[in-house]
Amino acid sequence: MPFIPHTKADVASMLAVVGAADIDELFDEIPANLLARDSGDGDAAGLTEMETLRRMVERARADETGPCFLGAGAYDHHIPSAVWDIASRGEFMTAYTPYQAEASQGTLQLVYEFQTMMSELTGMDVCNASVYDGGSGLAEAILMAVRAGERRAPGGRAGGRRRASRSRRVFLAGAVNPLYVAAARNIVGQQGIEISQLPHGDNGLADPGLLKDLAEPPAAVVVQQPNFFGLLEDVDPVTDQAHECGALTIACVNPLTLGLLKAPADWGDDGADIACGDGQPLGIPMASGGPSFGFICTRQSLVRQLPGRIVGRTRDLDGKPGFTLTLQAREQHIRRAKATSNICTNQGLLVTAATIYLSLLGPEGLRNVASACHARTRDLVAALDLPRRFDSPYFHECVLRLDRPAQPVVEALAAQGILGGLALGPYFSDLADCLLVCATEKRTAREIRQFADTLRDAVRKAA
Amino acid sequence: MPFIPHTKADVASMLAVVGAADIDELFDEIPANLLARDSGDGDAAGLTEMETLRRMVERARADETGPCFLGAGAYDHHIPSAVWDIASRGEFMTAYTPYQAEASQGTLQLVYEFQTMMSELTGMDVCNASVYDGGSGLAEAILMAVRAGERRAPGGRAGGRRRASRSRRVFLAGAVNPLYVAAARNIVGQQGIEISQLPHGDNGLADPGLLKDLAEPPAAVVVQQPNFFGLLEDVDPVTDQAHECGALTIACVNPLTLGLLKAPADWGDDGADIACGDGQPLGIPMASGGPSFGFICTRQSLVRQLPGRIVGRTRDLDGKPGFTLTLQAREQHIRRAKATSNICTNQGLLVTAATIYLSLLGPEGLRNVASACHARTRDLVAALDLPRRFDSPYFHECVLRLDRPAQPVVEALAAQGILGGLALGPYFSDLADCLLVCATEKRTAREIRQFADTLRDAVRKAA
Amino acid sequence: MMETIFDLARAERRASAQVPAPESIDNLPESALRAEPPGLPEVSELQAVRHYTRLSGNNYSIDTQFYPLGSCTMKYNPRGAHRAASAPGFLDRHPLAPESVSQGFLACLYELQQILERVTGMRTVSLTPMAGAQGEFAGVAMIRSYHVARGDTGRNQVLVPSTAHGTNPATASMCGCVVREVAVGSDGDVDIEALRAAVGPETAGLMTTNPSTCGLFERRIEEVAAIVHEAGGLLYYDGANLNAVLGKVKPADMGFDVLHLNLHKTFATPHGGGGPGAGPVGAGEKLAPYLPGPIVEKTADGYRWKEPPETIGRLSAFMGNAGILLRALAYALMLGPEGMRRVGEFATLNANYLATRLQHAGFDIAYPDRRACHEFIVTLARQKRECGVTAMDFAKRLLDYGVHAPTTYFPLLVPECFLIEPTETESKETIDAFVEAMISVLAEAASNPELVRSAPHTLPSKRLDDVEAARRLDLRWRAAPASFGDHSSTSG
Amino acid sequence: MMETIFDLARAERRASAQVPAPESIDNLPESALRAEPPGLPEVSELQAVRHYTRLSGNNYSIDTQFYPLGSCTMKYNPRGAHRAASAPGFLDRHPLAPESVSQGFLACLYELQQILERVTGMRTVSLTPMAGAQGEFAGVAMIRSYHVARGDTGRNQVLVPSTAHGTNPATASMCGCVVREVAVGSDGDVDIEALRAAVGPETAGLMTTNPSTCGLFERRIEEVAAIVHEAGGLLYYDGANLNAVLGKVKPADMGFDVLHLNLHKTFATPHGGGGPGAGPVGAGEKLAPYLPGPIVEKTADGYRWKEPPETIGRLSAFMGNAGILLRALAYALMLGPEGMRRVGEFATLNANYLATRLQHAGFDIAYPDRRACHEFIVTLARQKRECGVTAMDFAKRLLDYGVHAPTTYFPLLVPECFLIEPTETESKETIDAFVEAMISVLAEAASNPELVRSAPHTLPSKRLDDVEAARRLDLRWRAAPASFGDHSSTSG
Ligand SMILES: Cc1ncc(COP(=O)(O)O)c(C=O)c1O
Ligand SMILES: Cc1ncc(COP(=O)(O)O)c(C=O)c1O
Repeated sequence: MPFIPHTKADVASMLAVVGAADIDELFDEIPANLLARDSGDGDAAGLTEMETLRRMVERARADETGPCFLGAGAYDHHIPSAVWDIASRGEFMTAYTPYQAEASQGTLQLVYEFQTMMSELTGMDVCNASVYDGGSGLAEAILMAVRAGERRAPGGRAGGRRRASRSRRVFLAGAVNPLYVAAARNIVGQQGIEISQLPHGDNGLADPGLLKDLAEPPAAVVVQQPNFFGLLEDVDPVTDQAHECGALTIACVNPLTLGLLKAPADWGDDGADIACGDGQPLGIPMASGGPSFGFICTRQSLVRQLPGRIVGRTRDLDGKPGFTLTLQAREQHIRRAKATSNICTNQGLLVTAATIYLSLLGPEGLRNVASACHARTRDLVAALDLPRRFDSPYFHECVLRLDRPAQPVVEALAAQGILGGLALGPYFSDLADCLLVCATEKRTAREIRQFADTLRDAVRKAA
Repeated sequence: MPFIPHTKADVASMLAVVGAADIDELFDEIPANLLARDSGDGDAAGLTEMETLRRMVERARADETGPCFLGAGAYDHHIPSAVWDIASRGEFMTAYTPYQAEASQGTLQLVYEFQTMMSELTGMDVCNASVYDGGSGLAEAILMAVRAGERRAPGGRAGGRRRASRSRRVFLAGAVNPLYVAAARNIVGQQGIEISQLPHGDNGLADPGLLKDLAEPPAAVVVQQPNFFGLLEDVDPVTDQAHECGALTIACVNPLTLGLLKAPADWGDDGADIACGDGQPLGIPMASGGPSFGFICTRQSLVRQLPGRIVGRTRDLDGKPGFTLTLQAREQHIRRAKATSNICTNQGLLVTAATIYLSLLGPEGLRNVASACHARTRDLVAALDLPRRFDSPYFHECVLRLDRPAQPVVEALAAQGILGGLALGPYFSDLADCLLVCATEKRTAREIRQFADTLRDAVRKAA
Repeated sequence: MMETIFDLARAERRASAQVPAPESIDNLPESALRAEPPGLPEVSELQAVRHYTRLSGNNYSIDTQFYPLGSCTMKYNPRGAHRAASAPGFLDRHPLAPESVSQGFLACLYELQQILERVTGMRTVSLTPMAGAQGEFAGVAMIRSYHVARGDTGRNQVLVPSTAHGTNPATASMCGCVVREVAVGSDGDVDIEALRAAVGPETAGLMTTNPSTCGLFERRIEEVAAIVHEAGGLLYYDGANLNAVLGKVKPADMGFDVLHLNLHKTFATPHGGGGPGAGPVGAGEKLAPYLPGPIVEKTADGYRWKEPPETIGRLSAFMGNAGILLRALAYALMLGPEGMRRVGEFATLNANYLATRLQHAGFDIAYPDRRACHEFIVTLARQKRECGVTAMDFAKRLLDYGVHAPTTYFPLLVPECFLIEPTETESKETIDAFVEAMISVLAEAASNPELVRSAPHTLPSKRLDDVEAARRLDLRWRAAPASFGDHSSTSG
Repeated sequence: MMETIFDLARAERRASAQVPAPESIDNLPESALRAEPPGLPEVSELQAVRHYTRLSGNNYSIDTQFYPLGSCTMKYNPRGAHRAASAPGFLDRHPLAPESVSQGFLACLYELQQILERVTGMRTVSLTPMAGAQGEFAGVAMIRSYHVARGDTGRNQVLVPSTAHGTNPATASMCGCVVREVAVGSDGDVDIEALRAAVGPETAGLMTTNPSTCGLFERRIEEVAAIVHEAGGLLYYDGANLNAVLGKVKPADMGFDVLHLNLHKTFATPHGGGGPGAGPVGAGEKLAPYLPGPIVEKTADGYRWKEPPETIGRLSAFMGNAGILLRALAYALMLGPEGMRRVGEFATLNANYLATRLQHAGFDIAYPDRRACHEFIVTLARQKRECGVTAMDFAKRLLDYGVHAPTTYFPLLVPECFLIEPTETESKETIDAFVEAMISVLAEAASNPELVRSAPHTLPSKRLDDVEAARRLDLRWRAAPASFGDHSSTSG
């Protein structure tokens, strides 16, 4: 009985206290026919830890590859060793949600520090304690924006500034990660909210002009920076134009790049209204896409629309500062059917890791990691020597054009142990010959050469 | 300046307090000519953690091999994950020796528990808090025995039992790990203590009869169980015979096998006097041979000869129990030139791991792991289908005879990724065609087959 | 409160080993760059390590305390499962890596799907939802899609028992449905008449746990299922309480059409101070085509991703909390079928033993005539009346005894309640020690209620003021805090 | 005291996931087997995890507290170095694996040898000694072998300054030598006349640190070396204090013939609550042939093990504390030559700043006219006289302030002494906080000496009775403890 500490003597004395003859008797309220249909798996005992590890580690080993030039929402960054040494301490890892504040000051203070760091990165007033991931996070941001619009007096001003939209439609300006968009659509669609795409320009960027001619003002405009093609959007006019038509601006951002890039709160004249994204680049292993965490930051005026947990500083009976969950009246366990979201369990442990990561990196570290990612990607683009699909400035991802469909090339590279980027065909039918590549600060000159050589070979062989 | 937290402002204000113009001034007592000859390495900055890991992990990866059938003092056992998750907690890992008992109850209580567990395994009264390893541990055990002999009245009885020897010679009965013996010889030789080998019998075992005819009684007789050839010594007559001639018996044991094998305290009529060995099998990675730990257990009557730290239970001012280092008058920091040993830093963290390991395994776990090692080795011997060099019962190592020198075969196996055992030629000139193989509980049927197949191929190719 | 990391920071300080050399960004447009660096803390590596190590000490956790938090199944989280999921081949795997280099990972997911299908009796399991609430969302969305696909478009009511967990109604709303509560009878089971009255042509389905949030097995579950089914609705099983009957009863056999499991509860994955979790959804024949993707299938050429034919689509960017799924698989392998049955049995034994002992000690059990499943409710309404000590006071005082408090004020139905779930991994001695603590606090409530009302007394903070927190929102650190005076003097 | 693991145990309890199925041992001789299973604790996995996790909380450590333990160099232990050494290829490497499959490991050792040779100025470094004391043993054995090889067989005296660390004389004895102490002058430097008087034809060599155990740089080290050398002896450098001059002064330049380094001090490898350490030995031209093996050499065919020609032989079964050596290499790489120099500089700055501040606060510095190197001595003799508070009392009271105490009563020369070593990785704020604590205790010693004498007050134990411990030896747990009454009632 793995993990069960009961001795025979324990069982006997406990049953005696309960007044039951055996454990089966404790199940006597369950209709017999339900119990009778037992699992049919017989009595096979479990594996030992050694056997379990053998089976799983063997499988894991089979999946090890060479250098990773794939990005598209998950990035292979260096993670300082201290991050997980500390995040996986039992006290952080095996605690529940901090319902008993006095016995959870470790987690609560850490989340408060996290909220501060994310507020600093995005320039926003507040941040929540995480949502699931970048995709569901975009959905929650859109729901927030729609709720905010519904609550504002029609004809009033968004954030107290201008005419507000009560629309149940949002627009995507330019290339937003299609994986995020799909998740968001599947989620907000259940409430009849529509997400529409505005085409990107030939330069791969959003065209703010398109926002001018919208028949009906949307609840929000979503813009991603850097966008899905790795390009730097001209965020200021997009933000301003969205505001102009009464929409909120939702900034979908990679938090690591904010070491270098303009904070969403500084976009355009008034700043974006909501910033969301995925925290994976901040000290979280790629781990097949999860667990990582989504974050949502916003203005003070929208805080009551923010989904998820929020930690606040308060005082204790002695007047000393301490931390507690706050604004819980937004949440499902209090507000039930009227809650801002159904989210309960979030991605707390990943927030723990990200907070330690950001502490270790500091402003200079984050900036330099971001600049190194950019530099390595420039090296990569130079080494691969393929035409760029869009000629706008890129950050640490770039769309390159092959002379053939990209998907088989990606497969051929994988067979050589190289994750050579994302073939864009499945997401953009007009980009079937395009490869989205990425290089983080971890990629070495040798790896980049190896990729270039292998790609040349693969292309030559196929020719 | 990695790991140095000083800002420029800090440096300036600190120098002002000290009254120095710059840091160099703080070195003004050092003769200039010593300082001038600086390192000449220039000012090269350090690598980042990422770069350091890249360099070292790449090298580590180059050394990864397939299954390990090597033993000879280091064994590839399963280590429960909890062991190092807990042992590497900062509170255990980054503490110093527990000089301030009240601020070190974690380490002290753990060592007390360790002493208890080792006493239980060996049946002895006391255990120390570790020495360096099995080799230097054997040396310390021999030094102990010689000191004990010198202190006993000539003609008195060892351990209060019989005529004692004041000899500065010890005998090895049978096959004792030659690596341990070399280390012990190099250490005790500095004090003019001689270690002599008694030949093993044709069955690979110690011959107690040889102890009868010794011209001069030795200070101690060393016997290893299982012996270096993996064979089970008939320890009872050896122990009795050693005692008969006034020598102490030093039992060199693998603590993991004591889950199943007779405790040294129960050897012969009176039991061994000292039990020593290496703790690596108890939850310590092989890690190229270190760090692991040596242990020494003994009778209460010899406790003042025991080298190294010892933890005792005592009381605090309130009368509550607590733990502290005790019997420090044996140690170098008090006794200086007259200390029982010069050991200061020991192998504490490995003791931490071993204690957690033994707690998780318990008596049944240890027994079953030991029996699984034996069973896998039997499977291995059957699969390899080579003649055994000695026909005595073996435990989890076995000497097999090839039809050619073993060293090149070992090399050929390594080239195929298999650590196929130890070629005995370098240690025993008459065993140049012999291979000492080992299988722990970790080895699978498939790995054993793989070894057998590869060995057959290697032998066929060479033929 | 300890100093924050920001209080430790000084301009120019660096954990230099983590800071790579800067590289040129000359070719990036000025307008895209930030003018000021973000105000992240500037600390040394030792400061960060020491700060967060010490901070961790201000948490209660399974690894350090008994944590009988009802509905949360705070059982031992095996370290071996953590290690299995941390194998480099898993940790470093990119979510979009081609299937050809992902066979090991896919094999694990496939194996977990099968295990969960077997233990729930469901036809197909999709692993992707990232927590219980997302599993619920998937399930309700599937139910809606099913009705709509049949042209049955008027069904937008979701029934939930009045004792339901908050996520159930919140989920229904998120799916655009209307929530209708169904009363629970005095015996703790759903009021069958109320249910009959509630169902109708607008009924999309019923969401419920079994055992319920009262820790009771819904005895007439088959009847409940029949009523809903007859009305054209479907049954959603909230698997948060599955630990009670794991390996003993299959939700499919009870009549459920779709369910989620909280792997971070029943399958012992660590809850991480808030998350992550994983909430796989399983569905029977009717709803399987609607499951969220991707699902792993086994083919002659190996494992492959596939999307169910009528899928509601993906709910996350990739495929869910993969790392949590791997931990759950490791746990399931270590249990085996026999171990799984033992989980339910011993969780139930511990709960009934603890309930009986507390009852003997004078506590009021909310449903004294019922068997406790893996959890049960104590109501402290009498103590509140007699001593003026609330469940909250009682909970805070328990913290002083070195145990985490049970869940308080949930379910709302029972006044001043404790929902207590010991789990199967706790020993009799630990449970006995908890009983002693409860008895002590009970005595204190009578003899010295103020001591209880002002608890806790031994923790890093005294009782924290939630009202103040909501009234004067302070959601981030600022260099010169206006509200609480000098920051630096408040450390400790 | 917390309950011991044995108190938690119950017969038959198992951490079953760690217990493989039993296998037949029928063919083993009955006489070799034990009759009774060993009395190891029988606990569940959760019990073990919780017990040792909680036990860890009863330690002070670098990761949780300032730890200015003189002579021990308790600096930050980089987690990256720990990770580097934990790469599977290193952790799983068998010590006897052939060189052909060990090139990565050998490359690391070779690189470390070179770094240590460069930083010490020694010709050759052998990495194998497992701690400082074993390095000393190797060094003295080498000196002896050198003399003997030259037919100079009468040299068996080892000189040590009276302030020497205990391992120095103990090592000399272990090597069969006679120890002769040399007086230290009132300025803290070795008394040159006493040294001249001590050397002679029996002098094997002199062992000393520089900076000395008083935290002072031996200013006439070159003269000391000349005197010993002229008398035919050799000079041993105890590198325990190298942190003070790392990257600034090379021991070889001072005239030393052989040395050890404490990698667990200067090279920041964790001390593990007692160990492990690593004490590589380096030797100049004369002694290099005698170094203990194995050493790594680089050849055209790759890296190889070799034994020095006149080696004193191996001192451990394999090749030393490999894992510690790898951590030290990682640390050295992260420092680089520049970082190494900074270590000495900032360790010295911190020590001088702290010494000055304590002096200003009214403490007596043992050598007020000397520069502190990386550590310095405070003597509390005056406080003892005036308030009846000893250095031990003072140390215990400091623990209540959340800092580890400095080294007490070492070196023995200075009465009631604190040897204080802040290290370079601690911030000015931490040092300032320590000064505040020292000032507070000083005030308490005057106003309320009993408070100090009965300290500590806030730790898991009150002052522990060492005399009792030695008088009534209790070195292992027993089921029915005779001496301390009921075990089970003493938990907490
Ligand atoms: C009964 C019940 N249902 C649903 C949930 C929601 O699950 P999650 O927190 O994983 O989203 C919980 C979690 O506490 C629960 O207890
Ligand atoms: C000055 C000095 N020399 C030698 C040693 C012995 O080193 P180790 O403990 O590594 O054996 C120490 C350790 O404390 C020391 O401080």
